Amino acid sequence: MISHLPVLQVIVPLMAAPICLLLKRSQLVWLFSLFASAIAFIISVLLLQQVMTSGVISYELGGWEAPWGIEYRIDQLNAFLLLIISGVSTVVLIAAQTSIEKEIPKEKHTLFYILYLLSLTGMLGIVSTGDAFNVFVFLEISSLSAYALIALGQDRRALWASYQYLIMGTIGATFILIGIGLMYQMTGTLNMQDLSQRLPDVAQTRTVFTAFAFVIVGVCLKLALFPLHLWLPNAYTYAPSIVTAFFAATATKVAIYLLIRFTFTVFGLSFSFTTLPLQELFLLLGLTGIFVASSAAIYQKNVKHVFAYSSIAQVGYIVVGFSTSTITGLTATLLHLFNHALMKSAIFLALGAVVYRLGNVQLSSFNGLGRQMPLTMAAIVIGGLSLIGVPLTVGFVSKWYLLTALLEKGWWPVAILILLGSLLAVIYVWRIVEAAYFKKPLAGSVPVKEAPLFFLIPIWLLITANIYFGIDSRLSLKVASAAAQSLLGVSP
Amino acid sequence: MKDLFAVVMLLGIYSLLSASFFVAMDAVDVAFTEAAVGAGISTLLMLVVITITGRSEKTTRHKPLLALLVVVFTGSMLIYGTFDMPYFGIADAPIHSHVAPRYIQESMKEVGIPNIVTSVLASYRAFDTFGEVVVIFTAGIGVMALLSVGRRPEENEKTTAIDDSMHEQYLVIRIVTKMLIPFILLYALYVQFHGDFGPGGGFQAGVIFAAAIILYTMLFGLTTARKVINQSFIQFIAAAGVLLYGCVGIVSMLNGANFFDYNALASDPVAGQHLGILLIEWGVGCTVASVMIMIFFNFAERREMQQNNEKINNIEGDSL
Amino acid sequence: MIIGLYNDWVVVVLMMIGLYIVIAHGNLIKKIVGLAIFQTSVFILYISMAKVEGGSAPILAEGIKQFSNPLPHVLILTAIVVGVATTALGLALVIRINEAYGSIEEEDIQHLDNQTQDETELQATEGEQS
Amino acid sequence: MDMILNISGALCLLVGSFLCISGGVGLLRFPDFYTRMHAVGVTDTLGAGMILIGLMFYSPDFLIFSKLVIILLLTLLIGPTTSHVLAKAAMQNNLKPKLQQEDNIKETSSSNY
Amino acid sequence: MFIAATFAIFVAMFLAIIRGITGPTLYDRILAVNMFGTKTVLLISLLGFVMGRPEFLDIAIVYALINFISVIGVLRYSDTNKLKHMPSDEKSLDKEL
Repeated sequence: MISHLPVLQVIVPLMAAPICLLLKRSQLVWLFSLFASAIAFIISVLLLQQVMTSGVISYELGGWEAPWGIEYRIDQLNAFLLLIISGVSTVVLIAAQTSIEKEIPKEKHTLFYILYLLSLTGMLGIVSTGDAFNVFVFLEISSLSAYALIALGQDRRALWASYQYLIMGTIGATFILIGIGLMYQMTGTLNMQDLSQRLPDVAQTRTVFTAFAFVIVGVCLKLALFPLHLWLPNAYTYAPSIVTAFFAATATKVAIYLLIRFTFTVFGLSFSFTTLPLQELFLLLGLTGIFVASSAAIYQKNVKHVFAYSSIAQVGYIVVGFSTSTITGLTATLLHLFNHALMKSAIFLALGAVVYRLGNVQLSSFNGLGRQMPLTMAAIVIGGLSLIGVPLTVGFVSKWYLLTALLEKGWWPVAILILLGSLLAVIYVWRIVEAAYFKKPLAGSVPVKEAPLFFLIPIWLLITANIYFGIDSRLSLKVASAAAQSLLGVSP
Repeated sequence: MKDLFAVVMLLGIYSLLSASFFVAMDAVDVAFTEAAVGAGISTLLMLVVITITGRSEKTTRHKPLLALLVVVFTGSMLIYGTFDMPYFGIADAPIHSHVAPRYIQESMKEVGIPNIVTSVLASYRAFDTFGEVVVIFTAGIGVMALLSVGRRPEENEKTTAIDDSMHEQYLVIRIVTKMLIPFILLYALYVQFHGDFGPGGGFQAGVIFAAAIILYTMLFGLTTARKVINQSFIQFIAAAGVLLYGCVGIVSMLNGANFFDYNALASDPVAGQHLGILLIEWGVGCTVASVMIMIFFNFAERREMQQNNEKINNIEGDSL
Repeated sequence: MIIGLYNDWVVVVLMMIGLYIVIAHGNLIKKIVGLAIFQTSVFILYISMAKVEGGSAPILAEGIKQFSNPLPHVLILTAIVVGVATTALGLALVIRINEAYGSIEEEDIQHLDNQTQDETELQATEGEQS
Repeated sequence: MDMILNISGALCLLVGSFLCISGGVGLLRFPDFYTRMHAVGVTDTLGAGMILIGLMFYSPDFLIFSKLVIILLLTLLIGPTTSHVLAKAAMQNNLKPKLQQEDNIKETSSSNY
Repeated sequence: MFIAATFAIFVAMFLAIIRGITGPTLYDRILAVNMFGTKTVLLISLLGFVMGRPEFLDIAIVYALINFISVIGVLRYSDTNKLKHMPSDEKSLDKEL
């Protein structure tokens, strides 16, 4: 069975989804999907172990060898992302049953879990496949289920946000499809490994430039990189809390994975960064993204909006790290992927707990919440500190590496800008802290109890992991740097 | 063009035209699908939606300049990209010389069915097709999550009466339809099994099957159609289709080969391939047919609900 | 060159018409129609690259030596399915939006949204003051 | 024998093509919906029939011949039915033929709302 | 001969598209689409013969069926209140009369 792990990773949640439809009882479905997700997580741990010891795993679906059939190709980078996605999904699912009780009508619970599993499948599929067109298919699975999940939010604005996401997402996916088509036309293959070997021969043609541009723009639409981020804040804010926690931690990560995969593996480092001004472009967009989104976050009244904008800013950090294209920079990017997933899922889960008790997450209703829900608020504060990059949290580790990478490159003005960006994060986190701990509860508001246990367990699991990896970052660092080295073609 | 109805009609024409183009370009399977899906199912769905939302469009265009800018930029980028493309139709372009020749030359030996598109679809790239089935399944679940109205309230006597009287006018068409439906169903089965030899296969068959049921629903009313095919039954079939497809892969895995390696399904590789393709085509057909029916039912149900509300409002308004 | 590439250019024009509709029109159904046109045009791009001069449909038969490339056909079969799935989901969203907002024009919806935003903020500030 | 088949096939195709074009012209040139429908309905059925029969003369084997027969039967069944339903629906929704001009304007304007 | 017939069908299709765009009533459009559909069926059958692979008539059968179904769909859904809210039909009809 060990040799089948790469495909089982995707197949387990996939097959669980239709089975859920047959089970029908929502309690049972919850347990079952939790089970499936946990198995996926275990598989991803095994895969990571296997990859770290024995190198790249290739799995030929249908027994057809690579350029003719579809290949699953797991290297350090994939395995790392698979771990993040399935891990977050499992932890978040623990809280799902309690959370959606309040937010989604009873008869739709089963459908919710099915869509959740399908979305998980889509993301895992995108990450593990080594075939460019297969990426498109699984991208659509994850996007379609994402649209439906977001539309399940209570507010009617959820519908509108979901529609906007659908339009943007479909344009993005179609752009990727055009890009893949053009690449295929120039090389005659769809397999990524094969593409990377055949593309250099035709790298100087205008068609390949266009293909590259379309793939990158399409991915950036999904990624919510700065000028293309408009769909994200509302989608995250009005979606059910569980969905937000899951997507904020994983969806953009998958898009970043695609960006890395296409620029580094498929088109190759020299093409992406020497022939094209991609480096400067991404640096610029990343930095603008950090400042625009962080400043926007400061003025938000809805706490979910605050953290949604902060997600866009974090994408900015990630892209800046990526644009250095050095080993340290890439390590920082990958570390930040992991760390951001830890913080954002914890924060949004905690917000989910607040929604569970209060029914909304307006900033004004946070007043005095620090005393009423101490554990939940403490989690939000630790998550926020981590977003700022305070030592002893994971945020510090990745920022540290990012700054090192920038200084290595000699880009010290950028490093200063990054530090300034973190100051903005201090402001928006402070506003929440201020409301929660230093303001009196609103007159006439009913005092609330601490969040239920099913929320606290996953939240504090994530927070503990956050602090643990903040103090002892050897493990995550080892994996991230191994992945970065393999991407840049340096033998470890 | 402000009239959405006309827009949808023209979209149908565009779809038919592009399907004819696909035939001219030798893509018979694609033309088959595009005709059934683009001209048939999507046009119908759009029509239903228009009847719910109304058919006029506001004249204002917002941000036309920005749109024009984006479009001109993207378009010129693409035109720029075409300059180095291999010319249309030349036989030594890279796509014709790298991966595809194996499919054309070896598929008869390796898979053993004459329709190369089917053998690539169902065997070489079976996982893509699996993904496609899951996409359709996702869409079905998504539409259900958005539109299903839970327990249907007991049919209001009055509204059903109105509903029935509305169908009386379609006497001729009802008879013709009754004659046609068995033929369509039979034809769907033919397409299902003939996919190995000619254009067709599970997906197309599923769509045709669903089209027959939709035709029935349109003429005899949703309530009647629901009696024939109820919601949980369709859900069961949709899930069963995906599971069947996946199980083929799992069985081949249990037999010691890779996922979707049909060679392991029978002692003779070619026989295994045949068996595998037959089964997965069934899976595709089941899922597609049931999901299409499911989507249409949900749309029609919303429409009916809305109309009933309007009628009740009208009746109340009259009595006041 | 003109003869060799004209079909690509036609496809580009079609695609851009679709994209323009998606961006410029405020009606939600029309946006979806635009998306459908955009996607169908991409399908045409793929299919036209598969054609081989003198080739025939990729179904083996006696006496035929040259076939068009079957792989893009397979890809587009999948893409058509994805397209119809997106259309169906989009239309379902439109129905729900129409029920929730009473309109399917982007402007009206944004207007209504701004109103509710103002209202919630108003409530929030009132609460703070009291 | 081949000769005869070919010639009669070509003849049928020719007649069919002519009918199709004339139907198209009729659709474009006739004054109101009902006359247009007449043009389309009549020529469509006959024209399509002629073209399909013409193709039957050329068909190389029985399978193709029988498929053509099926298509022909379908057109014969479907064409008139749709015409009938279309006309009926138009009539019921108060679309009046252009014959009686004076009454018509009154009636359409009064019955539409 | 096939080429000539194909060409004739193209002409007829073109005329149908013009009618479909200009309208003026709903039913004219439906009629145009219906005619377009039948012409497509013929076109596909002819194309099969033109290209020398007439085995693909299955597609033509599907077209015929789908065409029927969509026309029925259009008619079934055209007699609802919502569609009559569109005044342009009646207006243009008045103009024409």
